[in-house]
Amino acid sequence: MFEKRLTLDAVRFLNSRCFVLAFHAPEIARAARPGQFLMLAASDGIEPLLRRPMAVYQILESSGEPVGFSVLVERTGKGTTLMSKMQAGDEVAVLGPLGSSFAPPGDATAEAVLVMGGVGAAPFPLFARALLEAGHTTRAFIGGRTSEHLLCAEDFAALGVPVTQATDDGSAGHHGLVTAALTEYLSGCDGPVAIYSCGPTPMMRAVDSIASARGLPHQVSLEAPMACGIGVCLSCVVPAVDEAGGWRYRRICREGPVFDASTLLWEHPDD
Amino acid sequence: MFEKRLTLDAVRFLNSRCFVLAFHAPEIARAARPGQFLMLAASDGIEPLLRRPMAVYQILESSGEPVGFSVLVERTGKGTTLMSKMQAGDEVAVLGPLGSSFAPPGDATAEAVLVMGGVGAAPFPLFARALLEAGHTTRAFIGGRTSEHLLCAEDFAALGVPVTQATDDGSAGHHGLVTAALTEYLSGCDGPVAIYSCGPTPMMRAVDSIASARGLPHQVSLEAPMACGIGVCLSCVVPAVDEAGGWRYRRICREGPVFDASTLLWEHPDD
Amino acid sequence: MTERRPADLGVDVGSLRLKNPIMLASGTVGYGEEIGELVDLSELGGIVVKGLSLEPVTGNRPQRIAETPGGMLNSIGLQNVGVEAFVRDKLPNLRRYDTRVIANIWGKTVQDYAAVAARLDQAEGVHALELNVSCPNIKEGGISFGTDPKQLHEVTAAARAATSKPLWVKLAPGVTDIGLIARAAEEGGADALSAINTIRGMMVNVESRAPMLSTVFGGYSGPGLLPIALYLLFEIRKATPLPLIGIGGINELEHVLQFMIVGACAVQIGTANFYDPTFSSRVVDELAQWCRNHEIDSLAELVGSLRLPRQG
Amino acid sequence: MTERRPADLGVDVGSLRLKNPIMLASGTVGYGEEIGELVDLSELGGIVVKGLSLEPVTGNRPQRIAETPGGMLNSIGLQNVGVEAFVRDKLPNLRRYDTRVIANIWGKTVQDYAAVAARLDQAEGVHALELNVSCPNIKEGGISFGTDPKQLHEVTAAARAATSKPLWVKLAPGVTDIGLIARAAEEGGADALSAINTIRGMMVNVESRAPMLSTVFGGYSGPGLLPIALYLLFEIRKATPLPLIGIGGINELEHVLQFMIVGACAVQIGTANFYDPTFSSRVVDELAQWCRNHEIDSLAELVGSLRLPRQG
Ligand SMILES: Cc1cc2nc3c(=O)[nH]c(=O)nc-3n(C[C@H](O)[C@H](O)[C@H](O)COP(=O)(O)OP(=O)(O)OC[C@H]3O[C@@H](n4cnc5c(N)ncnc54)[C@H](O)[C@@H]3O)c2cc1C
Ligand SMILES: Cc1cc2nc3c(=O)[nH]c(=O)nc-3n(C[C@H](O)[C@H](O)[C@H](O)COP(=O)(O)OP(=O)(O)OC[C@H]3O[C@@H](n4cnc5c(N)ncnc54)[C@H](O)[C@@H]3O)c2cc1C
Ligand SMILES: Cc1cc2nc3c(=O)[nH]c(=O)nc-3n(C[C@H](O)[C@H](O)[C@H](O)COP(=O)(O)O)c2cc1C
Ligand SMILES: Cc1cc2nc3c(=O)[nH]c(=O)nc-3n(C[C@H](O)[C@H](O)[C@H](O)COP(=O)(O)O)c2cc1C
Ligand code: FES
Ligand code: FES
Repeated sequence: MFEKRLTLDAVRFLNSRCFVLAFHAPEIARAARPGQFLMLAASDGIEPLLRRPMAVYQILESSGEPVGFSVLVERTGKGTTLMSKMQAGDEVAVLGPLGSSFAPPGDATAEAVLVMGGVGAAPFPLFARALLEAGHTTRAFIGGRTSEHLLCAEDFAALGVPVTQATDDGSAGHHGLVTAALTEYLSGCDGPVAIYSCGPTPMMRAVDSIASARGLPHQVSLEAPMACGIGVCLSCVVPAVDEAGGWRYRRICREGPVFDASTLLWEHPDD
Repeated sequence: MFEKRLTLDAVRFLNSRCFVLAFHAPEIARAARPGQFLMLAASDGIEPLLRRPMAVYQILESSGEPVGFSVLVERTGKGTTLMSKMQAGDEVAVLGPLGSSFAPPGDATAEAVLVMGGVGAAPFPLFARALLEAGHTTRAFIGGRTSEHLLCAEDFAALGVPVTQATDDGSAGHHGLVTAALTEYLSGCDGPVAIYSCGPTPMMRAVDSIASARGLPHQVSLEAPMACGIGVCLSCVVPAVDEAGGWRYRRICREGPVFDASTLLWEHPDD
Repeated sequence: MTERRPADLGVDVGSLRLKNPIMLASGTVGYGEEIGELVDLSELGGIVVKGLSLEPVTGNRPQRIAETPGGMLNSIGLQNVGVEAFVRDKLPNLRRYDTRVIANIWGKTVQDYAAVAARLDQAEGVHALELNVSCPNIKEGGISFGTDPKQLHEVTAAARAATSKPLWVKLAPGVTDIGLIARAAEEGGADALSAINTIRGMMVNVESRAPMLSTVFGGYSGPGLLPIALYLLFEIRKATPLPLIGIGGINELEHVLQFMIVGACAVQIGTANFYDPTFSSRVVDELAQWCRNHEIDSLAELVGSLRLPRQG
Repeated sequence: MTERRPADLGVDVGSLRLKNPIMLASGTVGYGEEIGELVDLSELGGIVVKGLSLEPVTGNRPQRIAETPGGMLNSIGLQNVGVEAFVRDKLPNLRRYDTRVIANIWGKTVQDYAAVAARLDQAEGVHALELNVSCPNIKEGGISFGTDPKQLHEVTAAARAATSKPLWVKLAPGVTDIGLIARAAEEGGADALSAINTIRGMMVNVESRAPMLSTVFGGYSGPGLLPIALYLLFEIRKATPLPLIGIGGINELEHVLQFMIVGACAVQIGTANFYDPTFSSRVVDELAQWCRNHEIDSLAELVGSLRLPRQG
């Protein structure tokens, strides 16, 4: 992990809410694994105070060497609004790469099915590249509230990864939940499949029901408000099973953000 | 007084510490009088929280009509450092014009002698223009720590106002205090003279001793930390004589910043 | 956004109806003269004037303010024109507005409070009194009225006896148990509680090694106070059923809503008047818009609607 | 700037010498593992580890933090590995650094505190204990140890009896008279006082109308706390001659200097470790530079050098 003041190289808007910030940072680029994240400062001052966690979206290369990275940000609140006003040349404090990463399927012949909702798509194009390099057939299911919330379809297309899209309002792709499309697809599958998901919690839970019902391995990338991003504040915890058969809190920033879904307790054990 | 979000028209650096911010604002430009000030926000957020008081430096005209104004800022702390990074096109919250203004000499034949230190020069070029229009011979004494701290000499030159400069370190003009040059000049004066000063408090006090000793009218422009700039917080007070022969606090932002120096108590009455 | 009739922003602070919950806090708007040039006071729920005492008060010597990260300190020293000059010179102007005028009052003894309250009881155009109890009781060893339940009860009861107008008591933070203090004010006869006044703070000039304020420490106000004020309001809400007025750090609509959800029927804007002087009138419009968007017909639906988590 | 020998940044907290006054505050750096990847702990005066209890503690359910204007709230619930696991698994790594390791400890009863202190008295590489007294005493109706002079005296004395290591007591704000509390800790046998812990705060999600924290309110920390902490340190300085450690909102060299001028011989950096994780090591260099520029040979010249204004 590196703590750096980086100069913002480029800003690219995907739509009115989502944009990509690209940084030159060879050390971070070399170290980053798919699914990891960074803590980005939204301002140099005290408002907002805390840095914002953002998944590594792209690793940028020059002559085949990793030289930088980008993040894909959705404007939702104070910090991301300030980020949306950043311009090339601005300095941004960045800490990363942080946390765990997606692991390719244990079964070398397994198909990887990536299920994502909204900006939860951000880590998947990079992971898809790694999956393809490792020889896994890969497929993407992208959900969003409206067509504006469908992200990364072009990235998958460029990689040759087949994409199924669904929107809540039917403005693009299937009308309905992406999990419906997933269920339908899995019903027609014979071979080994490994599932990966990132998005709103209800979506990930639904994906996990589907995966469990079929006995498929499932890795999820979780979100929580984070103060430090490195494991020292204990703010970002999620209940998970422990070795002794009980449960314990795990830190999303350190043991996660990517977890084997079977280790998580979707219901809090105190409920 | 107007509360506006203005678009910054232009930024011009005079030296490494001082710069001019120019705004298009016809209403403020029409209303502003020499010696008045504005409260400028250094940021849209909460750090720094309070706006910064700045004298009206220039009234900008187009086809002879007032259409805007500028302020001359010296970078000294947090707020002015942020201001030094502002760029044309930025939006800045501005409240003004505020406070009292310099009054031309009561005696129509009097010569006006303007004594200024550092960025205390800012209000004087505008006032000099008004004095010249009213037919007063006008002369400027500019003091500063180093040549970098001598401001507005070109403005006076452009108006044809004779300038005497002095620096503490001798890097430009007389070596020593501007008040020494002032004393020397006044010793050779016969006709009626009115003194105006703005700068560090010790300078203004020294000027006041010189003016009082000679029985010359003296107007000063004071500074104090200000929260509101409009008279409601009572933070910016200075002790002054009152009608009953005692003393009372006067608000620098409302009854000032320009005061008849004879009404001020340079020593706090409680000391 | 559907086109609906404008939301009714009226709220009741006990028997006193405000046209909307947005008031200007004492000490941050003088007597309404200067701020009236920037904000139409008739658009606001009310204005609380600078703390009035029996006699005019000179106040502390400068330096009276200092900036802090996300806030400011003040030690104005309760400079004011005195209650007589207020009634004579300032109140006539305030009567021109269609808004509620609340007189913030203070004293150095219980008798002072009672005397000021009695004087204002007669004053036309003063709709309520707000006791600032963050001042030392010089007869009781200089302990602040607001930190001692017994003294607070006494001063509230004395003011209560002196006026039939609505009586608000403005609580000070910096006490171990604010609920105890709130109940003392209630039992003393308060009609509503305002919370909170400034909390004590200090800053030092590292070059001169002197405190930034002439009085060493002063009252901390502004955005940094917000979470403290919300918490104290929550504690006060648990302690008493009195109507509450939320104060502390408000500079966004969301802050107004937070105070109301926790239990305030109205709020006061303080320090924001300095750095964003038209915020108060803007937030009235924003509140109306928010209510329309959320299909809220009356703000009473909002007040105290906090959803507490299940225990666990 | 003249070329001079480097300033000596060493300071004494009672009998414990620190190589410089910059420490990392409890709860913001875990047990030094992760932060050690970013900051060379040997460059710092010390590290205070996350509050330890007799048994491991799970902590509160999420959501555990919320941002505030210029600060944050936390309600971690004192999650920790317990004192045994600390000594076994965490301390060996900390012993590798040439710095002071301070164990922050807490309990639900006086006996808990004493037991943890006794266990750590034996632990090699723990240079001092810091009592976190911002926790409810479950045997005394849940009143926080830090708000009641009697209980504070008792818990301090119990810990004092259990260890011969330097004993620091970390005071909680939110009390009417911090001087009283400080003296109780002194009389209980504290060697130094740390001030301050977080102050209570609350924030509400206006859409869900629920508190942002699962525990409704939590501890407020960060820049907004600075002026409050400086003021309380000033009051504590007046109340007791004990060495003081300043904590609260520090994120600039100037804040460190302010605390020292008011009377702290050392400081702790808390929340800044989250949003500016290398600040602590940077500020050591800045402090050295400042001392050189100001021709200060020993920080003792700075500590308590506050220049109070003449009375008037
Ligand atoms: C591991 C991880 C990876 C993420 N990757 C991305 C990404 O690639 N692209 C992207 O757009 N977003 C991503 N997010 C979510 C992103 O961090 C939040 O949208 C962002 O913090 C919101 O900040 P704000 O100031 O705009 O919102 P506000 O609502 O103003 O934030 C208030 C506070 O809540 C926190 N917060 C609010 N929403 C979230 C959230 N969903 N997750 C965590 N903290 C939150 C903020 O960090 C802040 O502390 C990720 C979150 C995590 C935990
Ligand atoms: C009526 C008036 C007119 C002024 N005109 C000019 C001008 O034309 N050009 C110019 O460069 N400066 C002018 N000043 C001074 C200017 O306001 C301060 O330099 C500025 O506020 C410093 O802000 P800062 O954040 O950079 O400094 P900081 O030291 O970080 O400010 C901390 C706090 O102290 C206040 N403060 C610090 N120095 C002063 C000061 N000298 N006067 C008032 N408040 C101060 C700040 O406003 C702020 O609240 C004027 C001041 C007044 C009162
Ligand atoms: C400069 C200043 C003067 C104040 N004067 C008074 C006063 O006279 N009486 C009073 O009850 N409160 C006074 N207050 C406190 C405010 O009314 C308010 O309670 C406090 O500032 C917190 O709100 P805020 O954070 O919105 O400013 C004053 C506050 C400031 C900043
Ligand atoms: C997330 C978090 C956890 C904390 N945990 C502890 C703790 O276990 N023991 C303790 O004494 N203080 C704890 N504190 C308080 C800090 O040590 C410090 O006193 C406080 O945050 C004020 O300093 P700051 O503003 O620099 O953060 C914690 C603070 C935070 C933000
Ligand atoms: S964000 Fe601090 S422990 Fe995870
Ligand atoms: S700055 Fe508020 S009264 Fe002058």
